[in-house]
This record gives sequence, structure tokens and C-alpha cells, in this order.
Amino acid sequence: MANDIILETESLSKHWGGIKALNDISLRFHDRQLHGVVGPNGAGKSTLLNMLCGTLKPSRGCIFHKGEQIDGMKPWKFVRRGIGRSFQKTNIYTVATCLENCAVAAQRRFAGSFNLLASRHTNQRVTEAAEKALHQVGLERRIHTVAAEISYGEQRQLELAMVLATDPCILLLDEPMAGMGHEESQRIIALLDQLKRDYCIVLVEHDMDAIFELSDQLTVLDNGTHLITGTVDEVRNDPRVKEAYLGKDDDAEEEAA
Amino acid sequence: MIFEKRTERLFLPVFLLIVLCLPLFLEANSFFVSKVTTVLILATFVMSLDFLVGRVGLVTLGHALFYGLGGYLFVIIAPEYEAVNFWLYTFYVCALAALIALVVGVVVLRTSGIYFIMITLAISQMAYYFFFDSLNFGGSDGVFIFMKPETSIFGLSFLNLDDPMHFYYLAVLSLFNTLLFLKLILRSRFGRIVEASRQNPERTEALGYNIFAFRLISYVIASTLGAYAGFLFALQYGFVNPSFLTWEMSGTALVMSILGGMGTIYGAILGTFAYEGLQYLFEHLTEEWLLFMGGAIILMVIVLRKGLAGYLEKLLEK
Amino acid sequence: MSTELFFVQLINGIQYGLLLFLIASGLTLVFGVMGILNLAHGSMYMVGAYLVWYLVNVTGSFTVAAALSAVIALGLGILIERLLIQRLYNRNHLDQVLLTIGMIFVFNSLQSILWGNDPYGVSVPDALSAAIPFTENSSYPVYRIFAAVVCVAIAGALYFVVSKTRLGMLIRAGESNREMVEALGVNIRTLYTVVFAIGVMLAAISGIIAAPMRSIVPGMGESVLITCFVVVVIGGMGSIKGAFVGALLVGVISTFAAVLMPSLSNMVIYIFMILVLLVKPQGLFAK
Amino acid sequence: ATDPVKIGLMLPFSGIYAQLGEAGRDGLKLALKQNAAELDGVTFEYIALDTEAKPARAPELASSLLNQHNADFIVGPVHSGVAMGMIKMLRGKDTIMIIPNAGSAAATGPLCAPNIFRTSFSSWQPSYPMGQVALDKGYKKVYAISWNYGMGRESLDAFEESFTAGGGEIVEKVLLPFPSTNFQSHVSDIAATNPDAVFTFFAGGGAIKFVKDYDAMGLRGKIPLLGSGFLTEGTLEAQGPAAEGVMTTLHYAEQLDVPANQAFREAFNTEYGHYPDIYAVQGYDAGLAIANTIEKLNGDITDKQAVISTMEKLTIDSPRGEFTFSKAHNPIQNIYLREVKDGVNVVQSIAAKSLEDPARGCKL
Amino acid sequence: MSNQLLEVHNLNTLYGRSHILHDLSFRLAKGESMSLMGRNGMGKTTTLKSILGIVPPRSGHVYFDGEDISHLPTWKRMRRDIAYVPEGRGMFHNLTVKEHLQMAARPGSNGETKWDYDRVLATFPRLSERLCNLGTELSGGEQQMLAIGRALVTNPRLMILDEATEGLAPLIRQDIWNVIASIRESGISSLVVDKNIKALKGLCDRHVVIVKGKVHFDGSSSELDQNLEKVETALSV
Ligand SMILES: Nc1ncnc2c1ncn2[C@@H]1O[C@H](COP(=O)(O)OP(=O)(O)OP(=O)(O)O)[C@@H](O)[C@H]1O
Ligand SMILES: Nc1ncnc2c1ncn2[C@@H]1O[C@H](COP(=O)(O)OP(=O)(O)OP(=O)(O)O)[C@@H](O)[C@H]1O
Ligand SMILES: [Mg+2]
Ligand SMILES: [Mg+2]
Repeated sequence: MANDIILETESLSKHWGGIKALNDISLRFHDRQLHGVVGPNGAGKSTLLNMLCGTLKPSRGCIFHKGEQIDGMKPWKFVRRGIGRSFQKTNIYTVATCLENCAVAAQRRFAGSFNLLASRHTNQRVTEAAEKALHQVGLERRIHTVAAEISYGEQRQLELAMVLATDPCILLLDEPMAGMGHEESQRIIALLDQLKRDYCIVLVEHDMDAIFELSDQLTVLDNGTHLITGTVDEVRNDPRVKEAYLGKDDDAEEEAA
Repeated sequence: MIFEKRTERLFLPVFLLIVLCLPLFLEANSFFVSKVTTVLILATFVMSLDFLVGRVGLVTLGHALFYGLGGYLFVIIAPEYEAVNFWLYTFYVCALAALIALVVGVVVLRTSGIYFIMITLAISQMAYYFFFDSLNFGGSDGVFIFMKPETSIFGLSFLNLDDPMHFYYLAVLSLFNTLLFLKLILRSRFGRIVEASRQNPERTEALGYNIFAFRLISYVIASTLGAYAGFLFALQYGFVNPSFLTWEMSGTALVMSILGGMGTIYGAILGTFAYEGLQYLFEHLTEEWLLFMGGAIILMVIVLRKGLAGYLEKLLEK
Repeated sequence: MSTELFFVQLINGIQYGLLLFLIASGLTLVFGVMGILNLAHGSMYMVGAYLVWYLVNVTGSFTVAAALSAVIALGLGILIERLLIQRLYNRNHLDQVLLTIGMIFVFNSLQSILWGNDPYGVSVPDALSAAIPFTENSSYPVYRIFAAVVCVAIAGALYFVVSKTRLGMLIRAGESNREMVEALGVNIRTLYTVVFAIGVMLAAISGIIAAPMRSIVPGMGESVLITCFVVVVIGGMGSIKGAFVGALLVGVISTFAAVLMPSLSNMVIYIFMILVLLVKPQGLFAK
Repeated sequence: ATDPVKIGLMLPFSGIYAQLGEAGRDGLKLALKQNAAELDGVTFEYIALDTEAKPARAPELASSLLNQHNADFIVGPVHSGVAMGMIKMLRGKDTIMIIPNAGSAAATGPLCAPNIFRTSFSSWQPSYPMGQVALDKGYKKVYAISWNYGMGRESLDAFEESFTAGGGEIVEKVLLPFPSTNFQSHVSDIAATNPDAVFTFFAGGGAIKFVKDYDAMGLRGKIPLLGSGFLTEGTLEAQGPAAEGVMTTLHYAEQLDVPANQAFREAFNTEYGHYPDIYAVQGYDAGLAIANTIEKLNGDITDKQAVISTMEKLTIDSPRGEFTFSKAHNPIQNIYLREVKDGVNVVQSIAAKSLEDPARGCKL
Repeated sequence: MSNQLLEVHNLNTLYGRSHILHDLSFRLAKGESMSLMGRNGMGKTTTLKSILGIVPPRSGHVYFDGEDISHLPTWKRMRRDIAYVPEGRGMFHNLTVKEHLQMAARPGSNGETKWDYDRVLATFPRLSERLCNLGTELSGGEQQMLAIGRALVTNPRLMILDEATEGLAPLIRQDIWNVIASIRESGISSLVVDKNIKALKGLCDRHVVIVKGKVHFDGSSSELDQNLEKVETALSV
């Protein structure tokens, strides 16, 4: 069961005018695995995620969820199928409290969003789910703080909490750790490590430590094309990847120091 | 609790008390009874706009379309020389208005922001020209409603629309019902998503909500309430004119609701009464009332950051 | 419609469109590019027309009156921005609506106090009062050709400044993120004051140019306001090119509609706008 | 009499029609002031409300004058839509309503009422005689153009009625949306149609624009321009030379050679510092109607029935010439043919003598 | 003249009622580059914004090149040759990449134009392929490059970078460090906020760690090494 293909793309492409952001990408994402996606800036990672969650329509190619073709559907239908995504650029309700942010995310699961009369505060399950998500990312101190008033890094945590609150079975995460401090990153890594036992996670990150530690499979994109997909070790030692992405070796940064 | 703010809990009972008792001090036939009735009806209209603009986030310059339609729909469907049942025709008018709002909503909600403002404006202007040019519905001069509806339910009649006092209380009732209804919606689960879609539509969609549906429902609700207010207004004087659905009418309502404190719902009452009160005052003080009115508006925008409601909250909150 | 009449009407339409662009030009700058919702734009148009009428009577020369009026309008623009608009940049757009509606009231009232409510007209300056024979029983006034040329010139200049110069980039950047522009060391306050004032001046200039062709009456500002917004929106916010094309389209369409189906002609531009927005929800030239 | 007689004014003092409202008010006040001596001590109190020409506010303002201020006479309005709102409130009430401008046919037609009078005109009156004038001048084909609203439509219909009855042909009848003033394309259309003459109803800013466009496109002097008199009322100065030769019919002309007119014009000028226009005349006549009625009743206006029957029988010595009220309370008056010469509406002839509105639909 | 470029004295900054910076002081010498570290929400960004006047401090002074700039509006401070790369990048949604660079470009106050349009494109070749795209159409990393490029073309004496390398791929991140290093060599000072201690240690002369709006550590790289434990606890836990 563990390795069921849950999401699949077939020669997915996205063009903007002359720019080929993504070209002929065919990938398979397995249930209960963390699939890392890396690549230089502008390689098309966010574009890929945007298509997987329905906000962008592919120029060409198809997307299959559990064998069913889903490209062309409205974005909100993707979410209803359990595909949740976090944004690279923080995208939250800035004037609402953190709890309310997550409550909006959680409410859909417990139905009744078209209920015009029942109070929003009476559904215990929504509140609980929202609180749980905030705990998971470590924002428990900020539950009642308005989102505009928390720092950038904390907003990144909230961003992730909101996806978790939708309780998706596929998590598409776009650089969740960017902007977070060391400590917070560690916490998220631990969280993802735990979550990947139950979910399919597609993780885009530039934090190599995290990616290498977490990924079951790793895909490298470069300039819109698919470079390689494999286990961490396969990818790490691939010369093309070193050249295009990692640089001379992993500890390049230290060397500069 | 529907009323979360202290200000609301203080202001609304006081206001209710005042409007309920006001007629005790006035002659039944006096101008002030009918004037306050008009303002109450207008406040109902402004409130529906405040909900749409301030809470749903759909800024429109075409809301008067429904204000005018409320009256015109009645003129169109009711027989000219026969007193029809008020409740039944209220239902008819509202149902028809809702239906129209649904169709209009499906079209206009494809756009957003300034484009939404303009497309709603365009549709209301078209309706304006339609009635302005139509010979059947009185054209530019408007039409009269000759017979006021009777109000019996199962043969029992306790409300006489020809009596200004009765009409006054009907207007009070309508305003407070609208207020309660809107407040209830905003507090509801539906309201949560509606507000989320205003603050960040992209995110809300990414959380799995079909924001179009939420907006459409809200649009229909606000429009129907607006039509109801317009229907009452048309009944009050028995007169309908195409100018009821001009963009100036929408604009004035917008001004009242911003003045009151956009998005606070109860601010609509403050805004409408303040605007009408000031206009009455200046008109009776000076011929150049427009100058003073403009000056007062400018002053209030500069001084009050969040409208009159915001000011009130600053005084009462905490 | 005969081909001859068709061309005559086409020219009428283009000329009307150009005039519309002229009136809308200030609005495109202030609203489309800077993102300030100035409903009192029409009032500035009115002020321009009344000023030039008044000054022509005082000075006796259209040129002098026009120049003076434009300068006064510029000053007025600076004053308005400094005293009022500037306080609202950090606030909701709707507060700008409220403020500028208040301004409409004030301007209308001042107009009636200062200049009365009679309708006025300005005669075409002598140098431009000739007419060119056109069809067998009609001719085309030189002044209208002159006005069209001014419109095209202003359109060109505006397009160049906004989309090609550094100044234009700064203005656009300010609409997107004021704080960031200031963090690049640009005095955005003064910049916006000046640009807003230029927008006001453009409105006034269009009032000045239009004065000899139209009537100067109370409420003239509001009647053009909506049409200007239609033009800007059809073209797409922030696009000068769009506003220009939008104005020409509106001009030509409403001219033909006026002849072919007069009773519908006011609705036609609204129908046209709705169609445009349904196909392109962001206007014709949206980025 | 101790209590002042209360006169409510419901006129536009701001917006497009402000000039008309002010003129009407000034005329009215002048008339009552001039006649004060004969009214043995009756004083007047004015309550002026600005209608802004907005129909939506009309019932409310009328109710204010009626119930709050208890006005004895209500003079207004200018705008037909506002008139409808007022009539709705005032019809059948005790207070007398005198319309000093709005031409709406309904006011003295289907909606006529004992307490509603009009000192101006019905939209039918100024235009109907022009049909005959056009025929007399030998015009066979006429292009008719106006705004698509009550007054515009009714004016064209009235012209058409007499013109086609006499064998003329309306080659084109154009109704433009009100208040659009984009006339250039229609002027081109007129040039292409090449009719014998053009008949129009426009007023105010639209009138100026139309006459100017007509001239600018070179049609003046080639195709005669006829119109209901409002085309050149209060607008001549702004139209300048473009208006030369325009022929119009109206119930008044500035240079009208009637003794009352000369006296009125001078008195108005001394009072207000400028000469009056048609709208001032109509307001003045409303004032005369009130003053004469009070005079006839020796200052006692408590019996409203008496007020109405007195007013009905008045002969008003107006600057436009004497006139009386018809059954429907519309003036029976002369209509003059005028032509613009050197910037003045010069009276050519009386186009129709003591013309009475047909008052279709009135059951009085 | 002192050789201090930037001096911050007793800054106190509040958002509404919440007191964020408490008597914050530090100095930065000419040509020196400094890092500002701290956990999320400790006030790093607030410090930078207070220095630039984007958020006005309640009290305290900021001296630049010996001159008190505390009362100048933001744009005048920037004209003293300060450049700012904000967190979140501050792209203009209606300007193309090319225009971003063109609009910002100006010589430094001493008339120098070391950094110009071409040099930025040479530094970030990725951008030259995207010249006609709008700022917000770029990928996250491309935006970061553009934000840095836009700061560089103002030819500053002090570069302030908030979350300098957020969202950049390892190779590019390396490039940015190199750029900062080369900036430093050419005498431009920099004040860098980033979470990558390792890189910062090698790159910066001085390091300031902020905890809850107070300076917790202030010292050179070698001092940092000695107090590594203290610093690391401040940055985690
Ligand atoms: N709306 C758009 N219009 C035009 N080009 C776009 C648009 N969005 C993205 N692109 C281009 O597509 C390419 C891929 O962008 P994408 O955001 O997917 O990159 P990425 O791999 O996520 O990079 P990063 O790691 O920097 O976030 C980029 O070069 C970008 O400039
Ligand atoms: N606009 C604001 N209103 C109220 N409080 C704010 C506001 N902006 C920031 N804060 C608060 O100020 C504190 C410091 O925020 P700041 O953004 O300076 O942190 P930071 O150190 O830059 O964090 P990060 O690494 O996450 O960007 C935080 O606790 C935050 O909640
Ligand atoms: Mg990305
Ligand atoms: Mg920060």
C-alpha cells in the first residue's frame, strides 16, 4: 500500500509567451512519501506546484489524481480532493487572528459553510482542528495574535499551519522553511518527518540539509526541464546536478566562509 | 452573542428606544414622522450596501438598481386599481429581485475591483435608461402607486399602511430585522468564508472554497434587502421615478455608509442619520447648503479615520 | 448610410473620441496610473471651462485666458493634494471616494456663488474660427481639428512620460508600493503632489479646450465623469494606450449608435463596456 | 390679517436647473412686493426648499411644506419628474400648488386637480403653432430632433400634430437620450438628409451646444432652424452669432410690446441688477396669481374653496400679455413667433392667439 | 571625523502598545560589514526599519557618517547612500525587470557609478533573460536577485539586507555571498540579516544578536567563536 501512486503528471508544460517555465514534466508522487523538488531559481518549481494545485492551467499535459484526470478543474475542487498547498510568498489573512486564519482553513472539512445562521464559534471541531495545526507548527503562543502583528518568520509558520488545518492527503509545500529561523526550521523538519508517514508531501526547498534529510524521492528541475528523479544519494552524486544546482560540493557555503 | 462590540450593545438599545418613543413627542401626521420613516428606510438600504461593500468586499456603484427595482417591480406586477396583500407582494417583489440579482450577479461577479464597480454601474444605468425611456412605466416622469396594499394575515389586519404612524413602525421593524439578519449571517460559518474571501480571495480559493458561490449568495442577499427597502420607499409616498436607480443614488448611499463606518453594519444607521440630519440642518440654515455639506464631509473624512462608528468605538470600547 | 456619410460620421466619432481622451487623460494619470480615485475630476474639468470663460471676459484674449487658467488649475491641484489627498494615501480607497464627493459639492457650490447658474459659452478664438468645406452643405471647423491635434499631442506626451521615462516608472512604482519607492531615496510625497497637480491641470485644460465647442453649465463636470471612467476601464487600468484606444472606440461607437439607433445610444457604451469586461475582465490592454 | 401668508417654494437652487429656480423665485417675490400695497397688510413668509431637480426627494419636500410649514401656496417645480412627486403629495389637498415651469402634459391632463394651477405652459403649447408657421414658410420636409423625455417627446408630437395635419412631412424624428449633448453626428446626419427645415426642442446647456454645433458644421443659413422657444431663452448670449436667424415660438419674448412687459423688465432690473427671462416671467405670474387672489378675497384665504374659485376666474396682466386659466388650470395665452436678430429674439408675429391646451384626460 | 558609519543609540520602537525594541544600541564602522541575527520575531526587521525611519522609533538616535539623521524622512536618509533590500522583496507589480533597475539607478552622493544596469545583469545573468517580465512574475529567487540589483544600482555606501538569501538556490546564494564580499572589499559597508550563521561568520566583521528587542551579543567574528554557545542558545531554544 505504502507506495501507491497518488498523483501523476504526464508531459506537463507551462509557457508564458516565449518563456518555457516548464517543459514536458512527467512525475509520479507516491502516497506516504516525501517527494523533494529542487532546482535553481526560476527552474519552474513553483510553477509545477501551481499546476498541481489547480491555480495555473497547464499549457499542455495532464494531471492525474488517483488515476482520474483533474487538470482543468477549478482550484477549489483540487482542495476538495485533498490537495493542499502552501505559498512561497506568504499568503494569509493579515487582519484576522492566527486562530481565525486556521479556522477558515479547517471549516471546510466539517461542512456547513453555506449555513447562514449557525454561529461560526459553536463548532468545537473547527476550533480544535485549528488549534492543533497551530500547535504542530509551534505557534501556540500566538493563537490570539492578529496575523499582521507577528513577525515574518512566524507568518511563514502560520502559512504552513493553514495547509495542515485543511487536513489534506497531499501536501504541496513551497519553500515552507524560507524565512524561518534555525530552531523553527528544525521543528518543521521534525514535523514533516512525522507527517510523511501518513501523507504524500511534495516539498520544494532550497535548504539542502532539510531536503536530503527528508526526501524519499528527489526530483531536480533545471530551466523548466526535468533533470533527474531518484533517491537522495543518486541525485546528490549526479554530476549534472552538482553543476547546475549544488555547486562544487555540499559545503560550498562553508568553504566561502 | 451576535453583537460582539460594546459599542453596538450600548448604541443599538439606545437608538431603538429613541425611535420607538419618538412618535410620542410628534404629531401623527407631522412631517417629521414621515421624514424619519424615509430615513429609516434609507438606512435599511444603506445597511444592505454596507454589508456588500464593507463585509463582502464588493464595492458597487449600482446598488440603487435594486432600490429602484423594488418600486418598479411592484408597479409592474400589481394591478393598478386594487389593494393587494402587502405580505404576499413583499414576497413576490423580493423573490423577483432575488432572481434578477442572481442573473445579474452571475454576469457581474466575473470581474472584480474597479471593474466590478463599473460593470454594476453600467447595469444600473441601463436599467435607468430602460425605465426613463419606457412609455409603459411612466417614462421620465415616473409612476404613481394609487392603491396602498392592505396587510391582513388570515383576515387579521393590525397594520394600516395609510397611517403614517403604522408605516413608521413598519420601517423601524424592517431596519432592525435587517440588522439582526445581517449580523446573524456575518457571525455564521457562511459569514466567516465571506469575510475571508474579501480579505484574501486567492487564499480562500486555495483553501477549497468556491468563492464565486459565496459572493453570489451574498450579492443576492444584499440586493434583495436593497429591493425591499426600495419597495418600502416607493410605498411610503406611492411614487416611483427612474431617478431612484441612478448612480447618484448609489453614490449617496455609499457616502452614507462610508461616513457611518464601512463594514460595521450599525454604522449605516449613523451614517444615514448624520447625512440626512446635516443636509436638513444646512438646508434650513443657508442657501449655500451644498458648500457646508461638502465642507462637513471633507472634514469628517479627514478627522474620522473609520467613520462615525469608528469614533464611537474609540469613545466606548475597552 | 451612404459611404460619404459613413466617413463623415467616422470623422465625427474620432473627433469625439479624441475629446473624450483629452478629458479622460488626467483621470488616466491620477486614477489609472497613480491609483487615486478622484471623483472630483469632472469638477476640475468644469473649473477649467468656467475659468477660461471668466478670464476671456476679463482679458479679452483666449490664449492669455487659457494659459492663466491652466496655471491656476495647477496651483489648485497642488493645494488640494497637499491639504487633502495626501492625508488619505494610507487609507482605504473608499475614503477617497468620500473625500472627493465632498469636493464635488464644494466646487459646485463655489461655481454657483462665484459665477452664477446661467449657461455660458465661449466663442472660438478668431485665429481658429475658419471652417473647411466638407460636404455639399456642411463644413468642418478648424477649431475642432486644432482640438483633435492637441488631444493627440497630449496622448503622445503622456504615453511617453509614463511608459518611457524614469519619472513615469517612479509614478507607477508609487502606485504599487509607496514605502518601497521612498526606501529607494525618492521623495514620493513631492512627486505625487506634482503629478496629481498635473492631472488636475490636464482636466482643466480639457475644460479649456472644450469650452468653445460645448456649453458651460452647472453640473457639466458630473456628466462627463462617468464616461471618462468608462473610457479608462475599457482600456484597462494604468494603460495610457488603453485609455486612448478606449476613448476612440467609445467615441466612434457612440457616434454611430446615436445616428443608427438614437434611443439606445446612451446604453450602447455601457453594453460595450460590459461586453469588453466579460471577455477581458481587466480591460482591453490589461497587463 | 395678522399671520403671514406662507408661500412654499420648491425649486432647484443647485444643479443643472438652478438658474431656472432662481429666476422663478425672484419673479415671484417681485410680484408680491409690487402688489403689497393693495393687499391691506397681508405679509408673506417664504420657505424655500432646494429640490436639486431630484424626483426622489420631491414627496418628502412637499410633505415638509404641507405638514411642517403649513404653507398656503406651494410654488414649484421646474422639473417634470419633481412635479409628479409633488402632485402625488398635494393633489386634492387644501394647499394651492402653482407650477411656474414644468410643462408635463399630465399635470393639467390626467392628473389635473382643483388645487393645481400652472402659470407657465403645457409642453404642447409652445410647439403646436410652429407647425403652421413652417407650413406658411413653405417647408414641406422637416427633420425633428429632441431629447427622449417627457417634454422633448411632447414638444415634437405637438409640432408633428399641426404640421402633418397641414400636409407637411416629418422626414426623420430623432429622440436622443437625455441629457446627452453629443450632437455633432446628428448635425452631419441633417446635412446628409438635407430637409427643408429642422425643428427642435432643447433647453439650457443642450440648446447652446446644439445651436453652436449647427453653426460650426456650416448648416446655419443653409437649412432653417426652428424650435420651441426655449432654444433661445437665457442662452442667446452664450450662443453668440451662432443663433442668428433661429426661429422659435413661445408665449413670451423679451422685447414683447406689451405695457406690462416694459414695466416688469425695468422693475426687475432695478431689483436684481439684471434683466429677467421667461422663467422669471412665469414666477412673476405665479406671484400675480397669488396677489390678485388675496386682493379679491380681501386678505382672507381661510376658505380654500373660495381661493380656488377666485383664482380660476382671474385674468392675469402678465408681461406676456393678459391670460386666463383654462378649465384644467393651464394658461390660455398667445404664442409668439420670434426670430433671433443681432442677439435678440425679435417678435415677428402672433403665431397663435389665446391658445388653449387640449388638456387630454382632464376630468375637471 | 569619526570612522563610524552608522551609530544607533538607545532606540525604542513600539507598535501601538507593544514595545519591540528596548534601548537598542550598536555601531558599524566604515567599510565594515555586520550581521544581525536573532530568532523569528525578535525585532531584526524592526531594527532595520527604525534605522531607515520606515517605522519611526519612539526615542533614540541614528547617526550616519557622524550626522544625526533621526529626524530626516526616509527618502533623505536613503539619499545619504543607504540601500535597502526588504524582506518579502518589495517588487513593483506594474514595472518590468528592466524598469525596476532603470528607475532606481543613480550615482552615489560622491558621483560614483560603480554599479550600473549592465553590471547588475552581469552579476545576475538570470535576470537578463527576464528583462520584459513584470517584477511579480518572477520566481521567488529571481525576485531576490532583482531586489539586490535594484539596491546596488543606487551605488550605496551602506547596504542593508533583510533575509538576504531567502529562497535562493545554493549556487546563487553563493553568488550573493560573493557579491557581498566584493562589496565589502570595495569599501561598501553592509548590514545583513540572515539565518545562515556559518556564512555570516566568514563574511562579516561584526555580529549582533538580538533577543526580544535587546542586544544580546555584540562582537567580532573571533569573539563570536568564543561565545558560540551563548549565541547559539540565543538563536534557538
Ligand atoms: N506569470 C508569469 N508570467 C511570465 N513568466 C512567469 C510567470 N510566473 C513565472 N514565470 C517564469 O517562469 C519561470 C519559473 O518560475 P517558478 O516560480 O516556477 O520558479 P521556481 O522554480 O519556483 O524558482 P524559485 O526557486 O526562485 O522560487 C521563471 O523564470 C519565471 O520568471
Ligand atoms: N505591524 C506590526 N504591528 C504590531 N506588531 C508587529 C508589527 N510588525 C512586527 N510586529 C511584532 O514585532 C516583533 C518583531 O518583529 P520583526 O519583524 O522585527 O521580527 P524579526 O526579528 O524580523 O523576525 P523574522 O525573522 O521572523 O523576520 C514581533 O514580535 C512582531 O509580532
Ligand atoms: Mg518558487
Ligand atoms: Mg524580519
